[in-house]
Amino acid sequence: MSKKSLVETTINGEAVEFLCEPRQSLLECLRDVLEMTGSKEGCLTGDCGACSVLIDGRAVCSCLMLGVEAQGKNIRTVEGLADGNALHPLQQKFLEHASLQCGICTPGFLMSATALLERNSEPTEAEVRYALAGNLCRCTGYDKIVRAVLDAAKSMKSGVRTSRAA
Amino acid sequence: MEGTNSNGKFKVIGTRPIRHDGVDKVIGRAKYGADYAFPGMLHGKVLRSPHAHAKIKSIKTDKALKLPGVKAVVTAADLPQADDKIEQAGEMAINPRHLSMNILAHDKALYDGHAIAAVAATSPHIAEEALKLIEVEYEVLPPVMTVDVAMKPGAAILHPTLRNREEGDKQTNVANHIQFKRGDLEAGFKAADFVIEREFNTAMVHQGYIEPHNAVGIYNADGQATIYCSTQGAFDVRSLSAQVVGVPVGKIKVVPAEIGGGFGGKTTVYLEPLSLLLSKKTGHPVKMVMTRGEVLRGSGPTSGSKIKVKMGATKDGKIVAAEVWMAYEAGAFPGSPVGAGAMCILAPYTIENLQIDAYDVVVNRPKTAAYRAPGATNAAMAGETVVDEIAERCGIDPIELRVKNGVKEGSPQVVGPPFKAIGFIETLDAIRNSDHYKSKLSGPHQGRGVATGFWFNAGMQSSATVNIHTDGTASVVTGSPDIGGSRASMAMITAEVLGIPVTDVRPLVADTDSIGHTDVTGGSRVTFATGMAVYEAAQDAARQLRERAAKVWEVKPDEVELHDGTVSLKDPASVEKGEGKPPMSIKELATKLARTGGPITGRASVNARGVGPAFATTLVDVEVDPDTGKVQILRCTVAQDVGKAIHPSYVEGQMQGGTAQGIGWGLNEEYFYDDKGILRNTGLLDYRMPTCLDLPLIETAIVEVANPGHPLGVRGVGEVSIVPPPAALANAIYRAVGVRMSETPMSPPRLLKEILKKRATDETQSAAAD
Amino acid sequence: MPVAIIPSLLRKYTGGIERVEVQGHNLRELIANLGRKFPDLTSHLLENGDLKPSIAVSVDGEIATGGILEPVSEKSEVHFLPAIGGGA
Amino acid sequence: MHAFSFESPSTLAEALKIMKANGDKARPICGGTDLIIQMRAGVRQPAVIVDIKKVKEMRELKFSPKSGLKLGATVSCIDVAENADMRRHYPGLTEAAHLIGSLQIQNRASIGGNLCNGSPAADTTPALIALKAKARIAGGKATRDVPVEEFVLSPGRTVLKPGELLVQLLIPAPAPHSSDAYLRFIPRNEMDIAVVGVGASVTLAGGVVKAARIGLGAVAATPLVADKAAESLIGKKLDESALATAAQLASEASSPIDDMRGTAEYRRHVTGVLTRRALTIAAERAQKH
Repeated sequence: MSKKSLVETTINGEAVEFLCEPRQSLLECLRDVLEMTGSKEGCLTGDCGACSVLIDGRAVCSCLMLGVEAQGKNIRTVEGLADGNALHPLQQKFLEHASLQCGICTPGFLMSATALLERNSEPTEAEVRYALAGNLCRCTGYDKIVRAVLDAAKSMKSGVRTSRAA
Repeated sequence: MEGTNSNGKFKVIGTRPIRHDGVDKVIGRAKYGADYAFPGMLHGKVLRSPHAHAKIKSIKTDKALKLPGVKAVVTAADLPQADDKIEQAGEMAINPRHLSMNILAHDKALYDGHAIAAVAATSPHIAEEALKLIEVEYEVLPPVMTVDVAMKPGAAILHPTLRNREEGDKQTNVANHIQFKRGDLEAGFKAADFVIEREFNTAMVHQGYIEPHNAVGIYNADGQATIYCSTQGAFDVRSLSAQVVGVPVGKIKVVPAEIGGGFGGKTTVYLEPLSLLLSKKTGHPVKMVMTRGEVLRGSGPTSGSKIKVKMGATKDGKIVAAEVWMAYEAGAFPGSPVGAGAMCILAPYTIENLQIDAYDVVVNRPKTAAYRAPGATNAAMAGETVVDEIAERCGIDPIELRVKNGVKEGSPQVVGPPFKAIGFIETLDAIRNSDHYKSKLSGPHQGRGVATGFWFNAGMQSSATVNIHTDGTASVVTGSPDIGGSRASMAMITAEVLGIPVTDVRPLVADTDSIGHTDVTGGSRVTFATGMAVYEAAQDAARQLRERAAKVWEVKPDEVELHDGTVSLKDPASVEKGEGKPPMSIKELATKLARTGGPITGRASVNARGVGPAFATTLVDVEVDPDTGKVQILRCTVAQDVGKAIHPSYVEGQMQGGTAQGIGWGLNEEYFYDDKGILRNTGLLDYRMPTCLDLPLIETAIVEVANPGHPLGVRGVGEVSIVPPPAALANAIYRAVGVRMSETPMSPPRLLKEILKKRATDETQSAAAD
Repeated sequence: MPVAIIPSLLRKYTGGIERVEVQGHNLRELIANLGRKFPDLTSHLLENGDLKPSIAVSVDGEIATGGILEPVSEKSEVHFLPAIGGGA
Repeated sequence: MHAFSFESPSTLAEALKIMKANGDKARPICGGTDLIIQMRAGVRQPAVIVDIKKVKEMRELKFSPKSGLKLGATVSCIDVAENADMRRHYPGLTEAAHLIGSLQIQNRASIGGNLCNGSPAADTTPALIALKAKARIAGGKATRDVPVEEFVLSPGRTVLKPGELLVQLLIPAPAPHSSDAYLRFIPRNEMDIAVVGVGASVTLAGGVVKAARIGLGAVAATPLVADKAAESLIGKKLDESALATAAQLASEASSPIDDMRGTAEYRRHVTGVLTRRALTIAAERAQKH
C-alpha cells in the first residue's frame, strides 16, 4: 500500500477533504471513502458512463480519473442535483416519463444531461442523443430518456427552476 | 370484481403514476448490491482460468496467504461433495455437481474466465495482488468452441461422464436431444409447390445489464447467514447458495438489493456462495463485485446456435411442411434453451406437417443463463427470414402471409395442446394500422422488414401481503425483486381493489424471511403471478374490512359492500338497518380496527395457473451504406399483446427495451473468441451494445387481448419484444440491398461481404446477358 | 378415458404409439398405469417417485402445478414436454 | 491496480526533472483515459505518475495566420473542438478530436495524449499527419521536432525516450484554398475504436490539386502517410478517375490485420472508400477558403 495523500475539493457546493491512495479512482473515493454511492460502477473503462460526475462543469467518467487529480476541483454528483427536497427538472421529468427501469444508469444520465442543458438550453433530439452517447442504458432503448431531457429543457426554459450551478 | 370497478372501468389500472421507488433512484439514494458496506468488511476477488479447456493439476495458495492483508483463499477443495444428477433447488431444476463446478472449477477449467479460486483481503487492491500470487498448474486441452466441432466424432470431451439417451454409454458433448413431430413430413413436402432450405448461425450474446454481479456474504458465529445481493430471485439465491456451500436453507437470509438490470442473467448464482464461503472462513462480512471483464467472461450469456430450416409452401402462400434442425451452445455445462427454441420457432403458424430436432451441446464457453425469452430469438432469426422468403416467392405481403398462416384461439401448438385466447393476428393488424406502416421509404438503399416473435411467459409461485395501516393507507409486500417498475404495478393493483389512491399504498420487496416463497423475477411473470397474489391479498384485506364494518354496524358481512375506498350498507334504505350507519371511508374504519379485532393483513400465495402466451410483431426501416455494409435504423415500431397493461409507461418501456436488445443482437453484439478459445472482447468498448445514437425513438402499439387465466387479464410483458428484431432487420436489409443474411450479428464486415458477392454475380450475369 | 400423448422420442418405449388411452384420476395413477402397459417408459417420466425435473406436464393445455397429484379428468389430454426457464 | 506515487509539477522544468529522475519508471498523465485503463489491466505499471496538466506551455492553444498552430500537448479534445480558429482552419483535426470516445472522454483526453498512447487506431493521428504536424519533444539533450508520421514506432511504443515529454504539436498555417477532413469507420455511431481512419488535406489552385496529404489509421502497426495516393492527385482535377486512383493507392498502402474489429480484406476496402470521401469533403472545404 502506497501512502495516502490529502485531497481538497468542493463537492456539491461544500468544501470536502479526503484521504486516498494515488491508485484510487475518484469513483472509489466518492463511493468507498466518502460513502457517496450515488455514482455507479458499470465498466471501469469509460464505456458505460454510469460513474459520470461533473468536474468544473464538464461531465467526466469518475472511474477514469484519479482521486488525487481532483485536488482543487469543483465536483458535482447526482447527490447534489436536487435543491434540498426540490428535485431538479431533469429528475422530475425522468420520473414523469418513466425514463428509468432498473435505475443503475440514471445518475450518469442525469449528470450528462445536466452538463448538456447548462450549455445548450434548447437542444434538438440529435444533440441530446450525441450528449448522452457516452451513457449506456440496457433497459429503456433510450426513448423515454431522450423525451425526458427534451421535456426538461422546455420546462427549464419556461423558468420552472434551473439547476444550481455549484 | 368487488371494489375494483364500480362502473366497469378501472380507476387506477391503466393510469401512469410516478413509481414509488423513483425519487430514491434519481437522487442517488437507492441501495444496489455494490452500495452495501459493513464494519470490518473484507473484499473478495476471483482468480479465473486463462485457458478455455485445461486439467487443473495443482493449486498453490501459500504465497497469496502470506501477503499482508489477505485473510483467506478458497478453492473447490473447500466445497462439499455434490451429486451429479438433476435436482429441484427451489423451483429450478439444477445439477448440483455442475453448479458447484461452475462456482469453482473442480478438476478441470472449462472456459476462459472459469473461477478457480477466491481471495478475501482488507482491500480490493490487495485481493487483486493476491490473485497474482496463486500458482495454478494447468495441462492445456484442445478447446471445443462450436457445436460443429463439439458434435464431430472424435471431438475432445468436456465431461467424461456425460451421456445422452440415444448414444448409450458413449462419451459425448451432446447433453440432450428433443424432438417434436406432427403429421406426415414427406407428404407435406410433396404437396408443396416450392421448398426453401436455409442454414443459420447466430453468435453468443450477453444480457449486458449495466450493473455487474455483486454480493456481500455475512456468516455469523451461530451459523446464521445473510447475503445482500442484486438478484432476480432471492429465494433461488438462498437455495442455490445453500446447495453449493452446504449450509441449511433455513440458516440463510437473502436480502434482495435494488438490482441494476438482469434480463435473465441474474437468475442464478456466481459470487453469492463464494462471499458466504469466505465469510465463513474469516468471520468477517465479505463483499464481492465483478469487473465488466468478469461479467463477460464468467457470467452466463445466451447460446450461440446453428439452425437449419426447410419449409414447403403452396403458390397461394400456405405453409404445408416444415423441418427444423437446431443445435445450441449450452456453454460448459448442459442446459441451453434449445427446448424453448424448438417450441417457439414454428409457434406462430399452423403447419400440419412438421418435425423439429433440437440438440443441447456443451462447449468451452461460459455456462449459458437465461436471457429474455431464452432460445426464441435465435429461432426467430431463422424461421422468420424463411417465412419472409416464402412471402416473396408467392408475391404476397409478408404480413398478409403471416395472417394467412397465423395461429388463433384453438389452433394446435407445436407441443400439442391448442392455444387459448391469443393476440397474434391482433399484433399484425396493429402494425398494419400504424403510421409507420402507412409511411413511405424516402431514399436509395432503404428497406422495410417485419418479423414476429412468440414466447410462453411463466406462472410459478408468488406470495403477497397487504397491510392496512391505522390511517387507512396500506402497504403491499412481495418477494419479487423490482427490475422495471413492478412495485408501482403492485401498488396500483392494491389501490384498485381497495379503492384508495395509489399514493396511499407503499409497495416493498421483502427478504426471504419476511414473505412467503416467491420465484424469480423472470419469464415475464411478476405482473401476472405476483400481480395475481397481490390482487387476491388485497381482496382478502377488502373482505376483512367489510367484516369489521359489519361488526361496527352489527349487521352480516354480506350486507356490507366496499366501493371506491368506502364501506357502506348494500341496502341503506331499510330504516331499522340504515339508521346511524352512514358510509365509512377506509380511513375512518381503520381507526376502529383495534377495537374490532385488531390489525388487518390480507394474505395470498399462488402457484399461478392460466399463463397467457405472448406475441410481438416488429416493423423496422433501415438504410444500408452499400460501400461499408453499415446499417442505420430509420424507424422502428413494435406491437405486442400484453393482455392488460397495468402501468402503460412501464409496459412501453419493456417493449422498447426488448426491441433495443434485439437490435443490438441483430447488428453488432457478439462474443469474439480466438483460436485458443480466449475471449477477445472483454469490455463494453468491443462488446457493442447500442448507444442512444444508434437507435431511433421506438414506437409502441400495446395490444390487449385479455388473458382469461388472470383476474385482470394480464399476460406479462417482459420478454417477447426481443424476439423479432434480428429477423426483421435481416428482412429489411434484404429489401434495401438484395442480400439475405443468415448470420448474426449482421455486422458491417459480414454484410459488406454479401453485398460484394452479389455485385460480382450480378456483373457476371449482366455480362453473360450481353 | 384420459389420453396421454407420448413425445416422439419416447415412442420407442410404446411401440411407436403416440396417443394412449389410460386410466387415472391424477398424474400418479395415470403414469403408473402407463408403466403397466409400457414398463420401459416410467424411468423417463419419473425419478424417485416424482416427475423428472427436466419434464413439464400439460393437462388440457394448462402446465400442471400440482406435480404427480395434478388431477386428471375422464376427458383430459395429457402432454409431456421439456421444462423451460424464463428470462426477464 | 498496482501501487504508485503521484507528482503534480507546475512548471515544465520541474516536470522534466521528475521525468529524468525516474526514467522509464515514470509515465505522464493527462486525461488518463488510456493510461488508467492500461494500469488496471496491468499492461503498464509505472512507479511514478506525473500529472502534467498544470504546465503552462503544454496547456496553450495558439493560432496565427502566419506561423500556424501551437497546440499544447494537454489541451483537451473538447477545448479543441470548441475553439473557433480550430474549427475554421483545421476542421478535419477538430472533427477527429470531437470523435474520440464520448464527451466524458473528450473532456479529459488530449490530442497529445492520443498521440503518445501510440495506438495505430488513434483518431487524431491521421488528421495530424494530413496537416504535416510536428511533435516538439523536450527532455533530451536538446528540444527536438519529429514529424508525426514518425512518432509511433509500434503499437504502444513511440520515439519518446525515458525522461522526455511531448510539449506541443506544431502545425503549419493553412495555405490559401486548402482544407482538411477526417473520417473514420466504426460499427456503431459513437464510442468505438476506428476500424479505419483517414485524414486528408487538399490545396487547390485553378481547379486542380496543388498539394495533398493523406494519413491512414488502424490499417497497419502504426499510423501511415499514404504518399503515392496523395501524389497521384497533384495537377489533377479531383474527378471520378482521380479519386478512384487515389482510393486504390491508399488501399494498397494499407497493411491491415484481421481482428475483432474487422478483417484485413474489409479494412483495405473501407480505406479506399473513406479516402475517396475524405478527399471530396476536404476539396469542397478548400474551395470555400
